[in-house]
Amino acid sequence: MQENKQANSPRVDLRKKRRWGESLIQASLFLAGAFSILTTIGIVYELGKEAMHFFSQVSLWEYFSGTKWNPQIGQFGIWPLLNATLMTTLIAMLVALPIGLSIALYLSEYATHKARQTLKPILEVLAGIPTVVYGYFALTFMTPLLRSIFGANVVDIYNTASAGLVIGILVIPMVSSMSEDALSAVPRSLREAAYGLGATKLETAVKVVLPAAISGIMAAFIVSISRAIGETMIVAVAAGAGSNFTFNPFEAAETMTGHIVRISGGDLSYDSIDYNSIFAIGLTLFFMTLSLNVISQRIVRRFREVYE
Amino acid sequence: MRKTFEYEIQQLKDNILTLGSMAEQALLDSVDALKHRDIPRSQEIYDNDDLINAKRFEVENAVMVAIATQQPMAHDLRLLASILDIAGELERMGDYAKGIAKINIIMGEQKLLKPLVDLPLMAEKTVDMLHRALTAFIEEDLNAAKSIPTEDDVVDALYTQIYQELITYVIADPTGIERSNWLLWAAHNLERVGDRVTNICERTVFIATGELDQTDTSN
Amino acid sequence: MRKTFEYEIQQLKDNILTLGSMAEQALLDSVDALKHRDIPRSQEIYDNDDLINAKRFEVENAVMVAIATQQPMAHDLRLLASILDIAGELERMGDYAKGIAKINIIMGEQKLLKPLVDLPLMAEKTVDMLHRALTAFIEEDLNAAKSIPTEDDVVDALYTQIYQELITYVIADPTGIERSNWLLWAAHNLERVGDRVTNICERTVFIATGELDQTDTSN
Amino acid sequence: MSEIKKKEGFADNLPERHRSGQFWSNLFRISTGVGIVALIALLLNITNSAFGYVAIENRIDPESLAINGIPLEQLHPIDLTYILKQNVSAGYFRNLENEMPFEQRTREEIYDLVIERVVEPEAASTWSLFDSLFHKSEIQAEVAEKYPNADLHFTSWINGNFLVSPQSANAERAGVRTAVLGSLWVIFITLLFAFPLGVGAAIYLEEYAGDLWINRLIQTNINNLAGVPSIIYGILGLAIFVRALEPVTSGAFLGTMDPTTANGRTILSAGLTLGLLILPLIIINAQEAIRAVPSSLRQASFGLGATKWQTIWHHVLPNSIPGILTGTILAISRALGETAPLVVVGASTFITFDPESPFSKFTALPIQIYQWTSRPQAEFRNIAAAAIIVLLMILLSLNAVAVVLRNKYSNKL
Amino acid sequence: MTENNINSYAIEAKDLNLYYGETLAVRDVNIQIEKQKITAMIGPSGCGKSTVLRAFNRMNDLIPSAHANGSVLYHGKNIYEEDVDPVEVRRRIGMVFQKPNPFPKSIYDNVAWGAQINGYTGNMDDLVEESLRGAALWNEVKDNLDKSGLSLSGGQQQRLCIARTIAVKPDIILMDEPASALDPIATLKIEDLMQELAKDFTIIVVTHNMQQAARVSNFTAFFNLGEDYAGVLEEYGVTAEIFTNPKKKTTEDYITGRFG
Amino acid sequence: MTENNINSYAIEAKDLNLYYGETLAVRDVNIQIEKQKITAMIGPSGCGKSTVLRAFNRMNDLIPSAHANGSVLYHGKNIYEEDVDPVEVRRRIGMVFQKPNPFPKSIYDNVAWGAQINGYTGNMDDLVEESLRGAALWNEVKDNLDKSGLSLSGGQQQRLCIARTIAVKPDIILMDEPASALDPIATLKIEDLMQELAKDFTIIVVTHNMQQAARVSNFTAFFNLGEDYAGVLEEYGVTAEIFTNPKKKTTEDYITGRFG
Ligand SMILES: Nc1ncnc2c1ncn2[C@@H]1O[C@H](COP(=O)(O)OP(=O)(O)OP(=O)(O)O)[C@@H](O)[C@H]1O
Ligand SMILES: Nc1ncnc2c1ncn2[C@@H]1O[C@H](COP(=O)(O)OP(=O)(O)OP(=O)(O)O)[C@@H](O)[C@H]1O
Ligand SMILES: [Mg+2]
Ligand SMILES: [Mg+2]
Ligand SMILES: O=P([O-])([O-])[O-]
Repeated sequence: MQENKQANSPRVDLRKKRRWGESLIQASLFLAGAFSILTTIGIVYELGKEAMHFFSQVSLWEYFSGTKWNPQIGQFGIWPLLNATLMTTLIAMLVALPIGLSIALYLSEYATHKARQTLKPILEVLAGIPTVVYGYFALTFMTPLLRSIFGANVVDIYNTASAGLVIGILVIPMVSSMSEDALSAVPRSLREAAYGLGATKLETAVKVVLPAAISGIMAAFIVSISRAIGETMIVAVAAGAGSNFTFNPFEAAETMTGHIVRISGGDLSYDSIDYNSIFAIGLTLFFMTLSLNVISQRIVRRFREVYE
Repeated sequence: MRKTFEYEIQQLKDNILTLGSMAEQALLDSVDALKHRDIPRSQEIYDNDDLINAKRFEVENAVMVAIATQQPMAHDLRLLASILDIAGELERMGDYAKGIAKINIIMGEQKLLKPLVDLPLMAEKTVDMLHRALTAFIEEDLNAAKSIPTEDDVVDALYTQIYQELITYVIADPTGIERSNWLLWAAHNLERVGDRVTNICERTVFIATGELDQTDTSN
Repeated sequence: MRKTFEYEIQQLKDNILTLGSMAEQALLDSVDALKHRDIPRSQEIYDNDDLINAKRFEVENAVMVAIATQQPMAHDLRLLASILDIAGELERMGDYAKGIAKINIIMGEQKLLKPLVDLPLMAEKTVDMLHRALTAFIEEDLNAAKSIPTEDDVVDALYTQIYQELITYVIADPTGIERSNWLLWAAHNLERVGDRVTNICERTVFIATGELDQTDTSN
Repeated sequence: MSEIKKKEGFADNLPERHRSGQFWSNLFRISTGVGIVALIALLLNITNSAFGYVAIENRIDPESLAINGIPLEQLHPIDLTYILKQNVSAGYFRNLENEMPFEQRTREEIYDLVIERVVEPEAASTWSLFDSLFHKSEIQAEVAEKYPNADLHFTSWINGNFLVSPQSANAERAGVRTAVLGSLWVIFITLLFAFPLGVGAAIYLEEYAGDLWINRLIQTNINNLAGVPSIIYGILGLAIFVRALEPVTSGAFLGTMDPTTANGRTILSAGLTLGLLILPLIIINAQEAIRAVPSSLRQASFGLGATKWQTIWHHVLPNSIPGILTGTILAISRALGETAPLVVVGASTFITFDPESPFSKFTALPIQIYQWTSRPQAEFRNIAAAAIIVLLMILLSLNAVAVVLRNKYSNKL
Repeated sequence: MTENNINSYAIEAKDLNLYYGETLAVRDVNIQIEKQKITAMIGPSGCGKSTVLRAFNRMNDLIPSAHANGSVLYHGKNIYEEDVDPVEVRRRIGMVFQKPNPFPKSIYDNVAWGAQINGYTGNMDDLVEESLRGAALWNEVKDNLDKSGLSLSGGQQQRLCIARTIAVKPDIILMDEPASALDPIATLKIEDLMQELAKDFTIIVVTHNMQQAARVSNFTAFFNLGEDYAGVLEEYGVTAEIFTNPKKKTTEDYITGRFG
Repeated sequence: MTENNINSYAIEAKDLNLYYGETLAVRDVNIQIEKQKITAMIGPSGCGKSTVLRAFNRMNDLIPSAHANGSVLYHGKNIYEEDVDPVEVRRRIGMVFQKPNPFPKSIYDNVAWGAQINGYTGNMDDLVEESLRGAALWNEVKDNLDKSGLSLSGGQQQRLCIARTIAVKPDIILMDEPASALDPIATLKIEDLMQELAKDFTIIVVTHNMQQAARVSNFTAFFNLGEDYAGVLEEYGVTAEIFTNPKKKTTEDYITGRFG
């Protein structure tokens, strides 16, 4: 260890060296990180600006209390659109939450390793299919199916039930995979503890693992709701065009997202109130989903704190 | 904390006390039997030394188990090492008692050279010291442990007195030499008990302080 | 594996050997000095006993450190406990040598009762036994450790011979009683060395087998 | 365990517990089945529409166009040109001639023109794959009755022509060429924009960001952006890239404005919009990949006297790159399937020429699908299904790459 | 007579072979565990201590590839027979794990849950108190029974897990390195507790820590890797004996750290 | 004279206070580490052993909230002075961690990398061999230098980490519970290795395992939690002394397991 002896010499230089490269890299990385803030500012600013134009012509009160949305005749009540959105979302959740959670429980607690290995990718495929395909599916499969069950005179060609059901199918993988993640994050040791006390599989799964993962699952639910609210193409294809304030799921009704797509898909002129209205709806949508996401993130963070 | 270990140590201390009282009893009895020329009693003492040996072995074994299983350190370790040592000392004291008993047996029909007065005194003194030394050990009484060895002078003085007296006897009647030697021997054994009490006290100091400063116990 | 510990044990064994040869030397020298009535040499031996005590204390300390830091078990533990014991025995042998040296000093100008013949023989025999016992200990030679104690009979026989001889002298001349006692004392010390060699051998057997079966060493 | 005495103080409730366990486990299994069935239904539904019988009616019977008994398929280009000239308007013929003189065109090209412009085959009716397979005779009867002039063909709507043909107003001749190219162009722009920015941001957040308000803000912000509905990004893209940055996105600032576009509704705008959309996904995935690199590795590196960037460059990035790539690919497949933002940003629905630069007008596969789906004519449903299959194939292969990467990744650390 | 014979050991393995898939993990274990004593299982890593321990309450069933061959007699019944319900076995042979794993429930519920699902019919509050006292935790938590079990320190969590286990009143408690995730102080507390528990329960404990085995157990089983990399029971006996005077050279080498 | 004085200790802490954010984690440490000796730091969990250890090569810098007050003298220079480059410090004061953490590179690259980035100019093959020999790993890996470091067993991985550390030729090697993730056999190997290394390097090792501290170290520093929950250096001295005859009651209580 000749060199070592040298290093022991009193002439040890610990002084700082300036590393310009490092600083430069750090600065550019910071800018990359900060860029996303611009996006948010962009969203809020642009949506806000145009929405301001809109609200300079339509009062907030009218917007939030009106039950008619007919831009041609100057009726701008959000309720028909909002109602359709909530209806599709509700239907979707009725499908997705129980099924998604059941799948998650099955995969994480019951399935053999092999079954899990095959089923998970299949569900992931389901999640990876573009929503426009689901729209197609709703229109060409779900609607005819509903019509053949309930009768063609009961079920419109475009209806919220069909769109809602298919949105449900769309978010099943989301619910199941996030829930399964939450369930799998529950340490194996907890299951062993339950079995060690003489619990059966169901008791272990439902009374120990599920409660332990409950916040993760709640987060999954909320994110799915947010996703269903923001879902566009399925409703654009299958729910119908034209606002309709109805609680009948078999009638056509336009959702907020559907409306935005339809309006902007045409050749709209940039300074019309139609054009501005999509920003107002967008802003509403943005805040709805944002608050749901914030809540779910809170929950997830708490969940992580428990197990990490 | 460490309940088992505490319990084991308590057991060991109890065993030391038992061993100690066995030795004490053997010493007092052996001198008494000699005094009264009670040979069957001496034979009994002689035979019973095996019990003391066994007890010492038992203690030693328990210490080994405690070391192997409890990984003692510091004070605990000093205590265990000292118990090992003290058990040895006590066993050795048992040997002295056995030696005295053997003298009585060997003497057989012969009379005592002189009636025993100082020898029982000496026995009482040493046994008393031993008893207090063991108490000091159990209680880790540093003061007692330091003061008891100073009393050894009394024992030594008694021994010298017996020695001088016996020599006078022998010079007066050389044929008593053998009987004189026997008594001398018994006295010497008791004197050695005194030395060993000193050792026990040193160990007690060592346990408490970690310092072993040995007084000279050779002869 | 456990290099430090192996090293520490080696050190301890070396120290036991050193302590052993110190004791051996002291024993041989003390008898030789007595034989030649070389009082200054005896004084030196007397003083040097402190070195033996110190060495014993050093070994004892090292054993304690080894136990505290190395958590020995099984064979290792038996070895360490035995080292503790053997160091005590060797120190005690040093005391015997010191005792013999002291006799020479106390005798002062007085002549030996008789020229020493058997006593040096006895010294040589016991030291030889001791030496072999220590070798057996270091090498864990079970056979040697079992056979050496049987030789103690030789030592005992020599002792009896000396004892008888001295008694004859005293009966012939009672004033020689004191000088007889001195030599008797020296012989007795050597006889005790023999007993302690037996102890060492027992320990060696114990280390190897875990069985301590004690021969009777009392007297 | 009859030998063992019953547990004192505990009820003997085991059989009942086992029963309810069985019941629920069956329920969970059935639910999983429902999920799988939905997927199968979806795929079958598409397949069902992508293949099947078509009854074709021609305006002019090709056999009547035979010259001197030589059938149309074998005619010389000159004859074909002649037929064409006879049957279309003179203006249209001139147009074609101007585009490219007929002498320079290949025989196939002219033949196609003849079929398209003269024969004008049209699907009178189409049948699904199931009907075609299981109700063949009924279909034949129906055709014979309703469309006596029609030919009944079993057609795969997805075929070579479909892949290489541009968009067309006629379902039989329409293809996905322009849409696929458009999608690729858009994705290329998206990737160019989002990948470096996303990975950079991820590195910053994971390796450099201290616990400062600004960094927390960035992180929360990114998490929230990931949950913003895609249509909002469309609106943002519309406002920013299409309108505010029109001079840039239209290419006007380079003076290389595509003659076919006069505004910002270009590939560039679409790419950037989708870039914004998947940026949070890329960041979050990359962050996860970077976080998966054990901190012990960083400590080891620092402990050896490495600088921060040395640590990142030599250890963090090499060990997280497969994860980053996997995440990126998944984000890309998300972008490939996105429809709503493109609609809002202003994808053109009818483009017959290949995109040539970032400043071209564009369409994309999902747009095409959407557009065809919303056509009333049945045969557009068929080509929509075919286009869906193309799209799914692309996505599937991307996913396969991702899976391979992920497996390699999970083996390593 | 037979009755007596059957009940003379807490549990007994006969020619037990344990496999993971095709690989033999542990070969031919024959061991008889004394009632109301602490038996420690020690041995080098991977020699199959955990595998054997978990074979005692069919916990290995949870690993799909694991299977057993031979018998484990509990109250004279081979728990690997067809008609034995593993759930039933586990409620009588409890388990405490390496890492403290309380349920993310309140302290009270942690203790009560096992008893509840097993159909406990008595007063639950009493049971919870009794179990927490039994686990030497009552005094520390009695004012906070509704706090989450996760809010406790590692050592307390482990005692909570023990309380939860004794609440279902098992005969035998299996412990797999119950203190290896704890600091020395908490470890000693658990060790003391084990000795208390041994008054009522039979305890089998796997430990990596020889000293711990030496400290707490009455009997020690030393497992070792055989030549074919399957674990074997090398030596089994009274702890004091094993640690001061083991019969086999390998045992001695292992406990004195002269292995390999 | 001063020269001599400066170099008399390997490293020295003076009135060192260590904080995480506002909380004082360790109070007023004064300690002088002897050169080419093994110094062990022991103490109850959370008493700040790791914090102090990491203060010795400014590894705490990587924790944003951590900061130090007081001085750590290395070659007479306070490494917490403004103009000191922590990267420079860490090149001279290496570190080995609790969990073996080889880079997912070949064995060769694991050892070579640190030297490389530090601009080593000599023959790399020789350095790698020398370092692996120094870490008692050469014989086991010499035929597989291009195998991944991760393919080694835990104990081998830890020795690889040691090899990697000594390849950059530090003065001091800090080890934070280097064997706590290893089985007893591997642990003993590492302990033996540490003793070998102490011939060339100064070693400071944090360990939870008192026995380990007792076994391997020359000096022992006992840390304890003060009344205000900040760690303090309770006793520091020669190991044999600390374990057979500690000065303070708390030390004794701790090492004999009578704490708390
Ligand atoms: N789930 C499993 N699948 C396959 N093999 C396994 C599994 N669990 C353990 N093994 C193997 O069985 C053998 C015994 O493992 P086991 O965990 O019982 O050892 P152990 O003695 O408890 O070790 P440790 O002291 O490390 O806990 C090992 O070779 C291990 O690799
Ligand atoms: N990154 C951190 N942030 C805040 N506090 C910390 C951090 N790391 C440690 N602490 C606190 O500082 C104190 C000392 O921690 P440290 O890890 O140094 O203890 P330790 O003695 O090494 O404990 P252990 O034996 O458990 O490793 C503890 O109270 C701990 O909670
Ligand atoms: Mg295990
Ligand atoms: Mg630490
Ligand atoms: O036994 P001792 O000879 O030393 O009295």
